[in-house]
Amino acid sequence: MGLAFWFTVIPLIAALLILILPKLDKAVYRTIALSGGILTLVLVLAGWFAFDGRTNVVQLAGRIPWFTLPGLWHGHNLVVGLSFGVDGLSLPLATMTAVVGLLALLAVPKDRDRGKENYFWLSLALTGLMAVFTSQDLFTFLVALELVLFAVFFLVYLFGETGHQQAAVKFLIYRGFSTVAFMVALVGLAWAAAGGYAAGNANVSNAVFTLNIPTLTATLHQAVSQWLSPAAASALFLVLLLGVFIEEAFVPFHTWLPTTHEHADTSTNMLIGGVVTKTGAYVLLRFGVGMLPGEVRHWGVMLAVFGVINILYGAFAAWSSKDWRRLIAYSGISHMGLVLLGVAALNSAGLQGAMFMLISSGLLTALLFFLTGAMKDRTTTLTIRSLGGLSKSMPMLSGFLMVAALGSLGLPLTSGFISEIQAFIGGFATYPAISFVGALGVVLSAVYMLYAMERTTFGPTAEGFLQLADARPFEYLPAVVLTGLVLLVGVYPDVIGHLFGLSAQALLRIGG
Amino acid sequence: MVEYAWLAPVLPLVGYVFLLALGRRAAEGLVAGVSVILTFLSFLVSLAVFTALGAHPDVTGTYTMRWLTLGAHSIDVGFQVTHLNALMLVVVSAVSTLVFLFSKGYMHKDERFPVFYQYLNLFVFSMMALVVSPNLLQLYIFWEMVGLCSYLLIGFWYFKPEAALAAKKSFIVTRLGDVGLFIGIILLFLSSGSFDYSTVFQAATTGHLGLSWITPADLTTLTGILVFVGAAGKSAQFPLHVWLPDAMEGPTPVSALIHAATMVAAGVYLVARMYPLFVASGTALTVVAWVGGITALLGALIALTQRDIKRVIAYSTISQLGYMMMGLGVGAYAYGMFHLFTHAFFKALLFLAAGSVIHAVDTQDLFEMGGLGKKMRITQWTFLFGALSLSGVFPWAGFWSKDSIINATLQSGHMTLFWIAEIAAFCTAFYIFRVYFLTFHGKPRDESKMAHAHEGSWVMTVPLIILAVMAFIAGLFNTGLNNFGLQRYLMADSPTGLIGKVYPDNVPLMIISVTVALVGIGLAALMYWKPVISAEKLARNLSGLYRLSFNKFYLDEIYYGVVVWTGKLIAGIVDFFDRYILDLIVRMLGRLGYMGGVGLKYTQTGQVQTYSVIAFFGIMILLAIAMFHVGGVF
Amino acid sequence: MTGLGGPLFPIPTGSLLALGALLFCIGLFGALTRKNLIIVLVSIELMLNAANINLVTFSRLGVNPSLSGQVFSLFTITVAAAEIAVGLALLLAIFRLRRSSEVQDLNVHKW
Amino acid sequence: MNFVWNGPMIAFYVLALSVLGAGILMLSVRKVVYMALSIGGVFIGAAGIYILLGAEFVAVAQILIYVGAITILMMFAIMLTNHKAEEEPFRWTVRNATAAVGSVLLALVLLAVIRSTTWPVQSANLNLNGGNSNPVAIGLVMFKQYAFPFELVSLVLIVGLVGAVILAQERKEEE
Repeated sequence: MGLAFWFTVIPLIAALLILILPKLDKAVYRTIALSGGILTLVLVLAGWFAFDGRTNVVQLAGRIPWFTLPGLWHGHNLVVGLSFGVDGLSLPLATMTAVVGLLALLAVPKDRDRGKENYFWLSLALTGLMAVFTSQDLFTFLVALELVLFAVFFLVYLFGETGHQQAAVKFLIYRGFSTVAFMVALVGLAWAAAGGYAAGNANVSNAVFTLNIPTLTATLHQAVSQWLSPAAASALFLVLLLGVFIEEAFVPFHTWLPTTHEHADTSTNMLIGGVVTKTGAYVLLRFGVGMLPGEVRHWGVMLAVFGVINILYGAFAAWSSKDWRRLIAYSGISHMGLVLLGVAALNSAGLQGAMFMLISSGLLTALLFFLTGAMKDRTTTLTIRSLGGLSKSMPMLSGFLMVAALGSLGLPLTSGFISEIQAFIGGFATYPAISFVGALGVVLSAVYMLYAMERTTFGPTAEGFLQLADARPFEYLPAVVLTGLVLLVGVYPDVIGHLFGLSAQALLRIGG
Repeated sequence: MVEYAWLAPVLPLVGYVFLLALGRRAAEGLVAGVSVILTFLSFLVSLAVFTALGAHPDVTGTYTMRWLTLGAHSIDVGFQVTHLNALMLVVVSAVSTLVFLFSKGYMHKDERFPVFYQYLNLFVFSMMALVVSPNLLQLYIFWEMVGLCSYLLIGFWYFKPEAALAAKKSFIVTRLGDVGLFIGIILLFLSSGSFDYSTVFQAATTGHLGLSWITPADLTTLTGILVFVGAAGKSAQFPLHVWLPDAMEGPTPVSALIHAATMVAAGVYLVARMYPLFVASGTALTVVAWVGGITALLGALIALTQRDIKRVIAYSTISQLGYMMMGLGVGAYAYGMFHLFTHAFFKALLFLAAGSVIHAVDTQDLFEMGGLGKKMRITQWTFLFGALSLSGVFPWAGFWSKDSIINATLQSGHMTLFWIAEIAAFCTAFYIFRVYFLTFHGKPRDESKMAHAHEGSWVMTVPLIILAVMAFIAGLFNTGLNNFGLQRYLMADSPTGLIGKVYPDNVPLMIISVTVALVGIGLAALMYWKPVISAEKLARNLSGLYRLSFNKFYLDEIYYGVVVWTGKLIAGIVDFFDRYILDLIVRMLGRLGYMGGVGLKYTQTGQVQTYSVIAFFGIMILLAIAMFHVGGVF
Repeated sequence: MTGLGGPLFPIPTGSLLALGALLFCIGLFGALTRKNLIIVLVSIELMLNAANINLVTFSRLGVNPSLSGQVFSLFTITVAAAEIAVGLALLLAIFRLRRSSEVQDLNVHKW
Repeated sequence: MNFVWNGPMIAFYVLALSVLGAGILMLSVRKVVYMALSIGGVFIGAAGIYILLGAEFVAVAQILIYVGAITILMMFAIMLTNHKAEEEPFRWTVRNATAAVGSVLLALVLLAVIRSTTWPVQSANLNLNGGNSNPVAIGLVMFKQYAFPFELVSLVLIVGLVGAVILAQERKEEE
């Protein structure tokens, strides 16, 4: 069985182990969950060595067949199974998931009530997220999405702060809709690849009836031009796009994100901000650009305009945010707008920038949530106005926060910059006027981030904050790891750049 | 030697990493010692590279490695040595070494002394890496990095709210300019296919900068202006100059190094580096000249009335940067850089001397000082050297460089700019000697603070003396004495003469300029040394002008009122929209579902028979449909 | 006329089925409208009887006459007996609890 | 099909009319006791129909179980609960009207379907019982062909019995 199979299975085993074990000390559950996370990370890192970086084909694949539906469609059988594998786009995202997931597990307070449930749902969410990024099969993918949906719902519902129940329900409803949209769109894609209305005709002999994602990608490339009517292709794409917009919290379907972040706890926030909000963009890249590139081109102007709206809307909303978590949520929305712009550009720079932005925004958001969470543990508040002068009592945390904020505003030598410039190069190449407006976001991100920084770490230190302790040893680990990765990607982007480059080229080649 | 030029930036980086490893509790002597030694080594490397180039003008070179692959393009990092770069390396490393030494005394007993040196080392590394960048992307990277260091150092005393605000302001305002640069280099990349200077220039000069939506000529102008917007942000050119005076909240050595000698000169350097692009578009060059001229005058006018010693010098910096830009803009490439070279020394000197004063008296208000000359003899004399150099009095350094620019302005036919430059020169002489007389002569206006004033230790005075010497002799590098060595050196970058013109000395003009400067000095002496003319009365008689100058032409207020307020307004609207309109719609949708549930719940009567009747009737309807639709029954 | 030798079965199939149908409808109407629980139960028995009549009819007059129909009607009777026993037991329990054997009082499912 | 006025035919119509009459009587009387009694008429009439159809065993079982057991059980239940209970007069509420219309419609539909279908005809001499008497034949079928369902039904009866006892018994722990 290929390595990629185990990326998903290991956290699942950890989750099940936690579930079936009787009432034990919290430390036991923590140990199991952390071991699962560490093992996953080790396997993913091993995956980097096993992965042949010269091609973009799916590697490390693992597959278990489940059941067969015979004669489902014009005499073809449908083989349903769980299928995993990684290509140049999946591997870095899986790595980010493993890293952020492990650090989110670490960020769970040791003395948490109902620790068993927390570790269980976190491990399960990790399973789902891993499966989302590594699945090579529509069925697996949809199952994974659902898994993420309810695992994160329970994380927010059970472990959030005041008002978390409503937030969790909001999350569930929004993301539930997006999952439904994905299901419709993906089934539609499989239908289209199988010949659509023209199925059974002699001229669609190269149609395939399968759920396998690479095969679908290869087939749909011809389908659109040969037998799928433009209207049907547009309808499929728009349904998919609707799902992406909700899933990714794009304006105007974004209101679940700030609410969820505001009420969830630190570790859940790390997971949501770091990975869960990247699945939508992944869908857009994998299924939108991969399977319906013509539609991406056709709706490109709309995508780019929405991208810029997101960049600016997110930035302005972040500026007026009164709470750090809302600010981070909106900054994430702003970042994701850049992803949309990069995808809309549909050239190698834009796609590569979008992919970089996924990684960068994931790492930075997780880092920001971790740091603000650590501050909240001490100051008991994250209202920006009531903080101040934290540099004095916690210079290390403030220092990390500074790096994270600077990364988030796209300072060079952090991952934020490299993503931003590639996305903008792509954007300017295709839509110069729209991108010109979007570039305003570069200033705005500095405005809101520095405003929050100035209010939080600079200025006179309030009396109550003078005696607060700086980072504890176990808090250094997440901060150092995430900061290190942010800087690594920023200083030497080719570390993931060559994989993303291959993926972008592959997507574009298919796009023709 | 040229292939070792990378050592120049790397040595401070080593210092940074070393200090980072030492931590926040390291001993001051160790920290400062290591930093000074490494920077001095860096200076020696720079000097070696500089002289090596001087001896063999054709050994300039580019050394790169792949950094990122972007589609078919490979983006590299590395370093490139040209004559311009070598000059900048020498200036940066020289001033850095002296400022590092000075800071040892100035920052003595500061709680975060090692952190200060960390930031400084990082800055020097970034600045040098910026200078030796072989392409626009790397330049932009370090362009932002120096901005970051500036931000960190302005906000070094983060517990002062003004410092925090000033740091934020500096970052955001320069970032505003950086967006222009950002877009500019992206457009250049897209149109020429590379970030490399040589490729870009090749395309620009041959009219091959091509994008589908714009003509090559317009694109050249557009990118030129965009790049200049970035340069204007960094070099505090009107209208993006507002951050620099506020930046004086940082420690004075920072003002000397970053906000006088090096970083703010990066904008000028950028324009010089991109000169072929500007030359290819006459419009962009004209914009540079005019913005430079306006800035030179504006800075000088505001400096006339400021009370804070550092702010006067800051506005002076703005004004002098304007001169440099104007020089570049009128085509005098070599003179602009020449002024950058001399300015780095005399402005660093003025700041350090001011720092020495502030260190001694613990105030920055000119009208609390006075009579310090007796107590701080070295500071007084070095400040005087700096002031004379700034005023452009023969034969101090500033005279040669500033006069070259004014001469070039005149000879290239920019009459208006020439008059602006002369008026600004008069103001310059006046305001700097106003500072000099108020500080060092007359009677102390605040006895308590002046009583304990004394000269700093050798680490503070030695840099002052060295800089004073440089402020005196730096101008001689480009005179008839060495056959105009500097301009020949700089022009060697482009043997075809593409990068600007040089003009022969113009002795009558020199005499006029010196006269203007001396009149300014004389007026200052009459008002503040031997008070023949009452400054207060003059201010009252010209109260409108006075207030305009004192309030910096109300530019801060205009900015606040227009830019910041608009931004906040939009942010508020977005917030309102988000909270009360969008979320309201979402909540209304939720409420709609809830209402539907509440309404439908009344169908749950609990009466089983009712349910049955409904179900039965439904079956009947289905039956009817089946019968009439399928048929065959009747 | 049918190829069968001898006289035909004297009662027409249609009439028997019509009887079953009418009985069923009466039972249905009763089950839907009566208030007393016992009567509702009784009406249900009526419907079962209607079904039984059909079963026995087809046992004798179906395409393939056999005893299966009668056996099935016996099963139905048995199940009906069990049903009425449980139903009446429930009725008693409910009556003890609510002092009523009216259907409209059994509305615990009301909103 | 021609109506032939022979003995079984007359008997059938008498029985059918009495069954329907008893059914309608059940719906029209108001005292619950009378209703229970009138249902007895329906059961007996049905038993007569079974005899006419040659299903003597079923007819006997019908009389034993329905008339003998179920009707009496109902009488008991009525006595144990509210034996004076009276049904309210029928009112044309929406529900009742719907039920009435639906029932009549259903009857019409069923009758129309029955009328429009061609039913198979069988000989009067057909003997289902294979030479045995009807109870013997049923017994044979029941214990050979339907042995398993028969056992299951007995299980249902047992469960029903036990269930009924448990449900009906008064429990002390509940108030």
